[in-house]
Amino acid sequence: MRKEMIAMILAGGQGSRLGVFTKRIAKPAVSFGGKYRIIDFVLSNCSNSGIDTVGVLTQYRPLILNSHIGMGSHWDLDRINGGVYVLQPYMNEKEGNWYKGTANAIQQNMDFIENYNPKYVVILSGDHIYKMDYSKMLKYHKEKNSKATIAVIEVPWDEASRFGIMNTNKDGSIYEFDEKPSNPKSNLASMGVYIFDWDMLKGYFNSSEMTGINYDDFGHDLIPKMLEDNVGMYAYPFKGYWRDVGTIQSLWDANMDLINESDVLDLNDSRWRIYTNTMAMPPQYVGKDANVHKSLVADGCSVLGSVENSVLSHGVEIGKGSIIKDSVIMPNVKIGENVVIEKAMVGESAVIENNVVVRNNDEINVVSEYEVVKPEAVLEGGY
Amino acid sequence: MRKEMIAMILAGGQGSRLGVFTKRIAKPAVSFGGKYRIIDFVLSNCSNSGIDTVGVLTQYRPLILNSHIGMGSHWDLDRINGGVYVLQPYMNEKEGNWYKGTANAIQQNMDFIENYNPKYVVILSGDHIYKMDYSKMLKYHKEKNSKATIAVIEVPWDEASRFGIMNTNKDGSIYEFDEKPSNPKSNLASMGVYIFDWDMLKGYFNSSEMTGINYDDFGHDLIPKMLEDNVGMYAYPFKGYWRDVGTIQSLWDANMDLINESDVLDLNDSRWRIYTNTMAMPPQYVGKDANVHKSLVADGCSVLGSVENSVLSHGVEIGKGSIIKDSVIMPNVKIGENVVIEKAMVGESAVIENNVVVRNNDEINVVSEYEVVKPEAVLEGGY
Amino acid sequence: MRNECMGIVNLTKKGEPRISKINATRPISSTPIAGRYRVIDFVLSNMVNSGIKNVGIYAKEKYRSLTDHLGSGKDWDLSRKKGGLFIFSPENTKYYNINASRNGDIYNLLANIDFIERGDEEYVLIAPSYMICNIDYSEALEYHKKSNNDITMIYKNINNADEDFKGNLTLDLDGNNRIISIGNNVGAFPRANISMETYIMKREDLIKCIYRIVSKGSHLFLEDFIIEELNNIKVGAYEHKGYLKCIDSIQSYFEISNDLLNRDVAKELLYSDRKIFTKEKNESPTIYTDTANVKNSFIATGCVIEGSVENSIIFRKVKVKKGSVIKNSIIMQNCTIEPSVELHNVVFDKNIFISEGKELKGDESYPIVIEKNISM
Amino acid sequence: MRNECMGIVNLTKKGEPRISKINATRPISSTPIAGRYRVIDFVLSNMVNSGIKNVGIYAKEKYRSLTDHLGSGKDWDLSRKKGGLFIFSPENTKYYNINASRNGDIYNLLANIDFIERGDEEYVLIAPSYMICNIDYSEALEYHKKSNNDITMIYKNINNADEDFKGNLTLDLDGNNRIISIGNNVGAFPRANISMETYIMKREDLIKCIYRIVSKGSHLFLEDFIIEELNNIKVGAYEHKGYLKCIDSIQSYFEISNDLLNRDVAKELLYSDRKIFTKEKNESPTIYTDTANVKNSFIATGCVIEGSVENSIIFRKVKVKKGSVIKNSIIMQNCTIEPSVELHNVVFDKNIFISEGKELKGDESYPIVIEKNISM
Repeated sequence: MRKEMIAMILAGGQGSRLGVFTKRIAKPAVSFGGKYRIIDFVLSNCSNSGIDTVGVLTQYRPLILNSHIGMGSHWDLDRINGGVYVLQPYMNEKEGNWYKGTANAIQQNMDFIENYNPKYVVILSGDHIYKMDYSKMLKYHKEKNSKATIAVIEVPWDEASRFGIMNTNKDGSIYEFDEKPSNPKSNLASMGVYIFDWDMLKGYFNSSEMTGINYDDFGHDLIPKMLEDNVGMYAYPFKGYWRDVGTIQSLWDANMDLINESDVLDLNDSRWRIYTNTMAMPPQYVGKDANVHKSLVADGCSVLGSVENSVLSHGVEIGKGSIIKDSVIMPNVKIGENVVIEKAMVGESAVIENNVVVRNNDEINVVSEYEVVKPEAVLEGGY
Repeated sequence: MRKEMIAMILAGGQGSRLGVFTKRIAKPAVSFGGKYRIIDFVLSNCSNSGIDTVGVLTQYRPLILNSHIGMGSHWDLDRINGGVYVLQPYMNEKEGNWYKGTANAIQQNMDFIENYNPKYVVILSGDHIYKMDYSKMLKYHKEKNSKATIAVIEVPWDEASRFGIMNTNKDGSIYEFDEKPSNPKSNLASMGVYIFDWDMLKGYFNSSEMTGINYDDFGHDLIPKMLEDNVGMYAYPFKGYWRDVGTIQSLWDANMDLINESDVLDLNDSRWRIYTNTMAMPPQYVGKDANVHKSLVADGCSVLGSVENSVLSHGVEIGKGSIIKDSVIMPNVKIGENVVIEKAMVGESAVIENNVVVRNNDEINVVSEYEVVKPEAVLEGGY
Repeated sequence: MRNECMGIVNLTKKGEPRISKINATRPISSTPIAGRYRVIDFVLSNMVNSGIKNVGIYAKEKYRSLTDHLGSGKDWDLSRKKGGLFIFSPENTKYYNINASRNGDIYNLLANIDFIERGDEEYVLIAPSYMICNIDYSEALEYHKKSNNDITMIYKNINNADEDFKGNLTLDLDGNNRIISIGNNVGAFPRANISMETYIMKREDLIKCIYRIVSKGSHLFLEDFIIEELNNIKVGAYEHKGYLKCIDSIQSYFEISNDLLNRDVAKELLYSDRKIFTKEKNESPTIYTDTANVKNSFIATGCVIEGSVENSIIFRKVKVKKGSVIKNSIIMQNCTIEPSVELHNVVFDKNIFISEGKELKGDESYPIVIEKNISM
Repeated sequence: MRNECMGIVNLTKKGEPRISKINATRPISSTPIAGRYRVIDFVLSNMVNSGIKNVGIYAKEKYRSLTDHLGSGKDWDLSRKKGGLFIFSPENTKYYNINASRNGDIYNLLANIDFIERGDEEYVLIAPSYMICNIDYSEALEYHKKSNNDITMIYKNINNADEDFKGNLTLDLDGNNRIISIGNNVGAFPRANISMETYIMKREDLIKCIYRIVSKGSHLFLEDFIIEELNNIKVGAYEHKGYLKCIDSIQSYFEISNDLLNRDVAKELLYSDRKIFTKEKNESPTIYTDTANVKNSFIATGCVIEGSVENSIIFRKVKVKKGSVIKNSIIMQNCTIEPSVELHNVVFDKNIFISEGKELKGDESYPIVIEKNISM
């Protein structure tokens, strides 16, 4: 059976700007919001949008991503015809090629897409936090008779020069793509969500194989080429919460948004569940002398100290007398007694021993995954 | 929880000697016995031996292998703690490396193994047909206080020079490994099944990373080194059916064994099931004028002609008046009317149109996967 | 892509038909059919292939064989976080016990109405299990949406009503395919529009219907209600042009097995792109020895055939030994036919052992039926 | 690695205990406990963590809530091709109907004896669901193998038998841990060996036992048979040294909830390497607002805490609004506590809504129990 639309998630990035959290873990598998991993949002979006076939493209430390996604059953993506597949580079008769860019990664997996013979392909990024119904975007794509539709979101004018900006005509058609313009003409930033007519996209890849002209990256190579060719591209305006969490600062911000603006990204909305690979853990325990305020706390935590304005992920332990403030504590971190942690992100399975101080100096402090911080240590440096 | 033993299956081979069947498919995923793929045997052996954690190492056309294995549920390997994972090469912070050999593939996946912290690792090959209880071999390994145990099988003396031969002392300990010896001292051939104490194997890999001396291949590099180091290696004698199906001839032979020696490799033994990823297909239909003798026929076949001494895989159609003899027809092959096929292997989804003749000339004829053979064609060449 | 339509498999029927001994211990819906399927596989697969992802099975009795067969619904791709497969039965019926004589489908639907109320689909399709066909319900749904019907019923126009489908409901249609009246096929005339007992309507309307019928206490069956209301609501009809068989007697069960040996019927029912799913079993390919002689038959996997088989349907793991001859018969799973047995026009249920040299010959219209686990 | 031992969860008990309203609509085995579990999760997880891969649950009644909870067994890693999880009930009891008064565990075991007969494990472990502990049965099995016992029973030596475990069976042991006699704890003495109603024996022996008891018609319960046979067969005892609570009254249910707030008990029961598995639900992390004030409590995920909670257990998706105070209480899934409510020593079942300003205060030994779906 022909699929109407399948999704390809670009999850290949090494995420060097999140370095300390990506030593063992691919960026989309980094912990978020206490019990999720970043990629859960886009996977849940697919599932909730009725897309049942998803390829996840990665070539960097895939182990945790692989075991997190597993058979896809947590996102209801363990389908007989379809499902979710992690697609890594492989060798063919001639040679093996690592992915050279976003578009190249798709090109190398044309076989996978052809298997399902879809009419449309939606290309997604694995490291964005948002809730979006791609079926509505597809409807727009069809209504506009578009060949390539790019989702855009209004960003504050003074930040527009940090984004890829789409300049559009009144009917929504795109006439120009401005990558990080110094003088932006519009504040419509690309969200990295593309719907393509698969036949058209395939055509570009096939011609590339014939001519030897490569389109490695969507933003740098293929989208400009399509604009040049006048294929009919439209911008789909999205309203709502959307964050690229590619940096320490933005990842911290997005975690804090969950506490301070829990209405904008309601994780308990039964109509748009964010699914994840849940762990079998006991309920959280809050001790006799503990204080927990303005915080998000996941299963398996044990809090004997004070926690304020923070996110505690599953399996975190906070010892007696410790104070955690304005911080994101990732899964299975063990924090000893009389520790002070302010404005920090602590990576998975780190151990912070007694009397450590991680002090606020305006910048966000970071502790790497699996790091062991010895007793009495004082950490002041930002990331 | 610590695992006693996990399995690593080497499925990386491009299988160039099976060329025509491995254009789109990795060798271990080649069809066998009507409804199986070669790797089903070793996966089922793992499952039946009580091993619940399996890594499958591959870097060549993994798509069909991946979707065949899926979540492992067909082999009862979809476990909460454990399961089956396809492990491809990936990039770390520094670089990406393709697997340089059997041992190197294991070395590159030390993280995966360490995750389960096993006491023993059994290394298996994805392209052998046999039924073996690895737990018995492990028992032997423990009894002998062995550090590395290699399963061996007696081969006819005149064929011994085609194998890797283990020369052993009376107590079963190995004193020499003879790769394809011209004058074999023993007829105990290595089956490519190794049990290692993981701590010891890890030691070699760690030292390799420190010294820069690489052990790319088990047979060429690591086993000889271990013998030199006197680590205590034993040969485990296996009795029973075992075939390496790495060539067209051996693959055809092993298929024919299913018909002519169905007792030696009973596929219906309820105590040692061979599991596979079954397809939803209707029962086979045998037509009014059909003749089927001495053959194995799978689900979804429709036979209107004559079939003798052949294996028909699932979804095969044989038109009226056609004669199939001494042949292996792989899944979803469509054969027209008045076709004659003798002593051939026809690859998956090939189409053979009316009045084609594939004639017996002593050698095995082959038709590639997805090949379309036009009407009236006469094929006489061997592979 | 919100799902548009939920599915209800309605296993409650006025005077539930009894095939014979083969459903003494199981309902019709879980009767083995066509070599490897159960009757209910057809309606479930039709629903799944039409894009329905949320299916409630309203069973009445002995549904254990059903739950064994269906499991989590995985093999029909109905093991899902949202929606999926649900089996309801009078076991957890709140209202049922109030009046045990209220044993129509309405009370079963009412007892588990929360399933229907909880759904977020706009439409609902209700179908029985014993109308065997391969149909794309999504086309019928499109028709329903365009036609502005309150209810659309699916039917088949036949020209052998004097021989087949006796006792089934018949639809009298006006020129616009609106149903004027609903009758009963007494076998007097060859032409008839046979109701497939398959209804499409708005989910909200079904809920209202159920509450209305129950509060009035007027009917036990949805179909009786519809018959009475034909003048008040717009009930239209959608024609199924493909193959149809109603499994309500041993004769019709035997007939469909014969029909399947017709390649056109088999292709439509079983080899279509709209696959029929069933519980996955892992059997090895079937072995034909040099003495095997099989003609015009369906053979499932896991069998060993050494004898002759003609115009028959052989289920999984059947052994036919040398010199045996099976003609015009249905042999279910796990039977063993010892050497030199002669079987004509028989239906063997599961696990039957018949010893060397025995002979059983039934008539085409009165096949011999042997219940399961018999050794003779 | 053939599996050595099969597991049987025996839910049939002489005079099945009734906690109170909270199991009016569900058996004890599916009673919610410890914030996110059901009672049966403990015995199932113990079996799975001890390497048992083939488990039969012999239920007696109202097992729908059990099947809803357990599903395919996947969340306990018991969804398997070989072995796995099976639930049996009198529904498909051949023998049961012969004499309805034969309602002991023996007849339930007999009715579904094919499960036991089909297994290829050498041993069988039988355990009830309501003895809450975290135990490694594989050690008990090793002990059984070494001891040459025909049957090994697991027990706990306690020194508060005058206060706890009243009505439970007690074991009288000789110097070699062989059971001389089996009595009943009437609460007269503090020291006692409490039977955990957990038996290990050869699978073949259990089968023989069942047939023997039934053919003699002598007993309804396995335990009665064992008591009578103590002189003829060698029945030994294995001591469980860890925590144990028998959930057979609202008091003991309330007590175990208090015990869990003791970190040592919680660590042994819930935070051990031998994890307790339960049905997977996908709730977001719990939100504590700036007015939250939580002390010494277990809180499940999906909650929003704006008020005060002390010495309590709060299940999933509970909302505690501003100014409310919850003390020494158990609040199950999906309850809403509106602002300024005061709750002391209460047990709220699922889906309770309590409106602003209400006050409910029970006594420590007689907590107030409110049944599910109440709004007040």
